[in-house]
Amino acid sequence: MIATHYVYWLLFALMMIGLYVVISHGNMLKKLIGLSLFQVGVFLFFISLGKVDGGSAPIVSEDVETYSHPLPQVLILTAIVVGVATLAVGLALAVRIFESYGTVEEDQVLLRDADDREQDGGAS
Amino acid sequence: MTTFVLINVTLLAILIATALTISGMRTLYAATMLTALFSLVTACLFVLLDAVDVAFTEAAVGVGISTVLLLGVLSLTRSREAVTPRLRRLPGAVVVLFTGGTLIYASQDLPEFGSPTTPVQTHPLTDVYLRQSQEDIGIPNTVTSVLASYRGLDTLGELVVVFTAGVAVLALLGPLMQPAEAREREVLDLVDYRVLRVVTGMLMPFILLFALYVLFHGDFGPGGGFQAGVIFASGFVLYGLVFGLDRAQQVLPRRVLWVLIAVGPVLYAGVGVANMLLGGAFLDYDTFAPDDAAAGQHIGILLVESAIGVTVAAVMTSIFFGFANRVESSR
Amino acid sequence: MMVPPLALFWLVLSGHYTFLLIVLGAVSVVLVCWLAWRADFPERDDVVLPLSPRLPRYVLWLGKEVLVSAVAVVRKVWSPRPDLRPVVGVTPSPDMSVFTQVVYANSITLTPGTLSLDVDEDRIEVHSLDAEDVDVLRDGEMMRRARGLETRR
Amino acid sequence: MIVLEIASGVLLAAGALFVISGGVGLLRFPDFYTRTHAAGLTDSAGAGLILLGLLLQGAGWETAVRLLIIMLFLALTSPTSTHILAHAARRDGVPVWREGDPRR
Repeated sequence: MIATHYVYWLLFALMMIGLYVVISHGNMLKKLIGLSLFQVGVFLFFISLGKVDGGSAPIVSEDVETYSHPLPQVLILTAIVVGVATLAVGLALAVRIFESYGTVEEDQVLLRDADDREQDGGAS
Repeated sequence: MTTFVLINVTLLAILIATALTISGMRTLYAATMLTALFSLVTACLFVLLDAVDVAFTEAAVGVGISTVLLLGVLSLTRSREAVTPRLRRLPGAVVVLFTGGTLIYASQDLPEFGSPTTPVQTHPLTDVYLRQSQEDIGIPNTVTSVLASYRGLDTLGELVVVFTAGVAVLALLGPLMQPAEAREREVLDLVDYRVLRVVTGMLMPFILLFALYVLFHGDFGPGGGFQAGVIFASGFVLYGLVFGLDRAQQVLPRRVLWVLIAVGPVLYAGVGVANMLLGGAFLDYDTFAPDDAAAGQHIGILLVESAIGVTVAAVMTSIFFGFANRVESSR
Repeated sequence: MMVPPLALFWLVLSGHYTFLLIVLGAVSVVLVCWLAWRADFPERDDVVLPLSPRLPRYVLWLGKEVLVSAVAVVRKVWSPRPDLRPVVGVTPSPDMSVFTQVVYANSITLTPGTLSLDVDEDRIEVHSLDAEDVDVLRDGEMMRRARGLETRR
Repeated sequence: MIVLEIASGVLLAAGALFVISGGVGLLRFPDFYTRTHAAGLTDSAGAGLILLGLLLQGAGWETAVRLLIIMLFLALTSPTSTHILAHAARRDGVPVWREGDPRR
């Protein structure tokens, strides 16, 4: 079991570290960094499913017999670029949140929202 | 223990150690730099797992563009994280341990790592991609033929996602802001960064040409539109960082960039429509050269990869410009 | 001015000399040259790859220097009590073109044990692990050789 | 070809030694500037020798050309980045360590 599944387990550990950062850290930028750690774990997991022992990169040439599977690579290749584009959207949101709240800590943002709601309630 | 296992485990251990350090770090600048290191190690692992195209992309994206974006955002917001209260750590740990345990339990059903008899490898599609593609399309790099031809529709979808994300960032960060006129032009202290400027000036044409080389040689080796776009954009990011945003925007005005962002999806979908007009299915490149299917495929793949490259480069560059504008105007 | 090195770069990398790829290469080179022209580097006259006939000799000499000083630094790294007396000194670099000065400064940094901190009009500030290294620089052999690249261009 | 292989092996081993020394120096040296010198070992001598060693493995001219381009690229970029790093530290007023000072 260890000899055949160690890669998956290590990658699960990596994903879980990323997930932990996303769940328990309140800072939005840190959450985004954690999300990209999680993402990389998933990418590696996908790629590792296509790997064959003794295989080589799926670029066909005459003196190579076994190739790793190209499909996971195609999916992940596009996912990386999409990933950085969505990371940029997240970062842009964080910048806007900082501009209107003066903080990127989730707790303080929620606190300010609650304060505003109380004031609204008192006024009406 | 073979060398492969040894290298694999070592790299994974470095990754996990880096991830743990990042998660415990409160200074976000340092965390960002470690994230760049993390990406480099990931790229090495991709090479080890035979995914050279992916490694290429990860190195350019993870170390180049996302690091620059994160650093830019840190200079706009706060670079120190508040202490995570103990109360919040516990639920996170419980969820993570539970999820991780479930995954490890479920991994019993996964096939052995690297085994040639897994469902992934024995599926008939594998043979189509690796053997038959040589007759259908005739290009050695099967990643490119799957990306641009067999799963061309899928890639069109991904390109639209990149396009949408670029538009979303521009919408959030106010693309119509025109800082150049209002602000006094910075007097650049040329002597101060002489070495950096000369070396950048010398390298940038080669970086851009390398990106184009990667774009047009995706058929034969690792490369293609996504990689080329990202490398091209990082050339411009480098230029913008060293010579200032104003000059970078003079070279590539933002209006031109916006047009280029839209050119990619339009060209890509246009290729599909042209195929339909020629009597084939959407994105059926064979119709470009009815007598010689492989030649038609070559034309189609070239056009589609160029479309991808243009849009990815334009989106990445304008995202960088968007953030950099914010940084400059907040000073 | 920039076309020959760029074209050479493409041809050397490409390895596939079909008609289509040569045409694409030509288009790429033109596009890149146009962008570089638009970018208009301030030190444009100096920003040309130095295809001087003396370049190989300089590279070989620099490689030898790098190895010799690297061995000295490795000795410092592994010695139980490293003998470190770092100093900040100044070496003159008078009447140099910007490009030669950059080559000189980078050669200083590339040799382990010396590190250029600041490049001024006519002098370079150097941090060194050993005061002797700065004296060797002031003797000017490296400067002379870096200048040699310029005159024979 | 055995001579080439031995030469290549020697170069690779020497390069690896320089790289490791760079790492050890990074840990042992007392301040930012001296550590930069140690890191320079890895960048210049280490990387250069390893690339030369790979060049002698004789894997066809396409690979050789790429290795040469990598060497040129490294020779341009690594001193530049080192210089800019040290320059920034100098501007920020990071003090220079003198003999007898505590480690930083």
